[in-house]
Amino acid sequence: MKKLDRHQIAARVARDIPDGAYVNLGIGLPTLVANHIPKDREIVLHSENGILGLGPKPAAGTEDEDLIDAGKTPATALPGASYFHHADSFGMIRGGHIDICVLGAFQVAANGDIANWHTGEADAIPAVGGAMDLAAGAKQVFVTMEHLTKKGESKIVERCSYPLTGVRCVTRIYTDLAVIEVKADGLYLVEIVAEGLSFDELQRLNGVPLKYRAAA
Amino acid sequence: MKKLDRHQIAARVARDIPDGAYVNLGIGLPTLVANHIPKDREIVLHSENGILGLGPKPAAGTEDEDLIDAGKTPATALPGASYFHHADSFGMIRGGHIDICVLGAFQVAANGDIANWHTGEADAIPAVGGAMDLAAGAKQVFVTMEHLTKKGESKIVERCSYPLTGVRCVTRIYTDLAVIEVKADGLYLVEIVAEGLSFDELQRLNGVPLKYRAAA
Amino acid sequence: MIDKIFATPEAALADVPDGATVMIGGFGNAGMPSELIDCLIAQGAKELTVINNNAGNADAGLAALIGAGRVRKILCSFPRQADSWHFDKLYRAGKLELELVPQGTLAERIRAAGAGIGGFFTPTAFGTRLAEGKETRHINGRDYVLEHPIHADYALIKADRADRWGNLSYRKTARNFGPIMAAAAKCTVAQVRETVELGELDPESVVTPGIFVKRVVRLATLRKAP
Amino acid sequence: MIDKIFATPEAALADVPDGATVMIGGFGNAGMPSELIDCLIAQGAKELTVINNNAGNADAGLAALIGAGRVRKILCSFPRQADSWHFDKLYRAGKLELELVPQGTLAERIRAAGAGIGGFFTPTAFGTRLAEGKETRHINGRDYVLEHPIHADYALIKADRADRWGNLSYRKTARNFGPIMAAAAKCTVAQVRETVELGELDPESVVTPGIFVKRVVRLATLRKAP
Repeated sequence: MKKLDRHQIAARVARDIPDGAYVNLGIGLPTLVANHIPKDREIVLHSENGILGLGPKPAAGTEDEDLIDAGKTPATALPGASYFHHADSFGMIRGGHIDICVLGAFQVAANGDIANWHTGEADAIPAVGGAMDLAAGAKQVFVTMEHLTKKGESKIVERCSYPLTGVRCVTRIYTDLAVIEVKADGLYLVEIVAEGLSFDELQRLNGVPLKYRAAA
Repeated sequence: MKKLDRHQIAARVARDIPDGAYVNLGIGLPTLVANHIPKDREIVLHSENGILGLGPKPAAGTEDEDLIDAGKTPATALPGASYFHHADSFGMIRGGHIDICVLGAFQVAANGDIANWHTGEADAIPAVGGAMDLAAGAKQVFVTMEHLTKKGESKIVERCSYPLTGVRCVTRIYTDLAVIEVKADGLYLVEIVAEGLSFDELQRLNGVPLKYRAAA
Repeated sequence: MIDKIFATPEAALADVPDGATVMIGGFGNAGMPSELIDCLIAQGAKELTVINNNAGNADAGLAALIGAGRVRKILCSFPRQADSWHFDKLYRAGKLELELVPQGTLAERIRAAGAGIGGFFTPTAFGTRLAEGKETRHINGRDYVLEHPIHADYALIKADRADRWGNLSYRKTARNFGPIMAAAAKCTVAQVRETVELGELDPESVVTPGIFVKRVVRLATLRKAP
Repeated sequence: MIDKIFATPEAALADVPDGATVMIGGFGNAGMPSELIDCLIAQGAKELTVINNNAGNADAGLAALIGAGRVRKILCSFPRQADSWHFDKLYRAGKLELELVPQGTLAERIRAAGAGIGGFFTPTAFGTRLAEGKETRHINGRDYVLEHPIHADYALIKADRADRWGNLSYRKTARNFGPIMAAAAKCTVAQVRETVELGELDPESVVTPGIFVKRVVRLATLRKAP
């Protein structure tokens, strides 16, 4: 079987973002989604540090220390962009105005719980940033992650063992093996994305039972 | 005895507003206070419909329908003014940033309760506007009113009989007879302003006992 | 491509159903979307719940909507005006329900809806008739009243300039309730003096980011409407 | 006459006492008032409680304040950074208390302080470790956590332009926590790139009205400071 690489996962997520959507991309793999938005779609990117209408990375030498994204790296603003303060920015998130946020995760549970901020290790310095706000506030929460840990255990689980970021909030999971939809009655397979992977094998690797999704 | 007229009451209030104060003036008599601010003091007027730095009335023919005060009459903006939306404007009030608001009143109680929004009549259409926010939020609440009702009853009372606007919030009362300070232990006379009025006579007219204020 | 500028006001208001909750911007006439309200009257939706600071003045705008008998309930801070005769008559006849809310509490409840806050403690109105029956709490030496958000199906607001993303700028004190109502409604329709190309509004001065606005109608279009 | 522009940063920070609660603007380095922080280090106040989104980067600004041992407690959303070694060391040694707050809750708690809100219900963090021990409530089908305001004695923020009334404009994403911290502190000190005459800032574009600002220091003045 041939798993998707990070860029392929990002491209697969991008396919599902409709024209005109307001989207917040988390740090890491989610950020790559911006590179794969189809040219005929206009997507407005939100960054929680106070900008709507985030553009591509600036050319070398044109960075502005006052214009950064949530990952604290240099950014640009598109025509149509706007700036606002942190309370307004998180009001936008919490108030359900962001159509989709894309987050990385350590684990996702069958009920949509997500764990992505803390490994649970006693001596780890905790840091949460805006992850809990995005998990609780966005209309849809897409998770991107590798399907299995390095030890081969499923990151999709019956119940998260890591500390939670949010409860019952994940709507879709994009992994290097499959796209899975989280519904009230369980996990539905949307698509197997790893080449040569059968449903039975995916079912065996996945932590919890998967259902076939009825055709839309 | 010679009572103060409305303009004289307004002028007496203006004397007590220090240089640099942020002030909200209610509708009616309180609005007149702006005309009496000493020229050597710079006072910033707030209007709860979203402006800080309110200027004098516009000259006839220069009115702008988008620039009005809380009384819905044409206004102007001084250099240094700023506009903001209603939630920010009332955040400014509620958050204790307004140094002084000046309100009219039906009654003020000895403990600082104020009644100024409702006569209590059953068929009256109630309307409160920003009075309760100003009463609860301003650092100091100055009340201007005639000392007595048309029937000669004191508007300064032991306990308000009209529905309350705010509790224990009035700090000073400016009437046509006297200036009175409201403290935790009662009412203190600051000054008799009606010519020829003795303390004993004022005490007789006033609804509740007055104390002499100790020299500052 | 995102283009929120509607060719006709009729299209922008066509789907307002009977029984809808509608926020209407403005403080008195400043920021009142009068032309959009006229379109709503022509559109015919009835049994509306309206949120505005006032209850209409004279015979235009919100007063006309009330006068036409389209409003079932109004939430406002100051209905009583010298020229609020349409409201006065229906209210006295018991045909119009009133929820009186202190102005700052009204603004904060609208803001809370847009910002995803489930409730908040405010000192305003504590100890008064308008807090009767409401939960109160003593926090850090002060008394507060618990208030809840006001959500709406539609917000009709008036702004100054807009671009096709729905970004809005306002003029002076006409800003008032516009920005918070825009965020509190499922579908915000803004009437604007003019529309400009994307990028013409200074991103530092956009007051309502386009994410809060679904439909934009130019005043010139409105004035041509029936 | 109102003139909030201070001739020297030393004067603007002279009265910060030991044990003060100090908000410091900025998200990473954008909007971080680094030069003001350097002055605060020189001023010597210690046992400070600091509110910032982070816990300092590398060896400058907030990191230097922490490294100098002046901070007793920090409230932030994201202390852990590749270069947060000053925080990491003191935190691990048990010499620095940490209150971890989700970023949006941090912003809203600061906003609540400035706006006179006694507490609010937020959906953020419900069901997580960061809501443990906190009051929760089910409102209209959703679960919320009760959070309280964060007030401060001082706010040190960075803006772009100011006038003598203390009106402020910001630059791009350096705006971040500036406007809400300005309103939440008893004494807000703003370092600005330049000061302009009263009336030069467009009243539509003033982001922080002067009422929230007590002291303004020009960057040029700061750079001349020891």
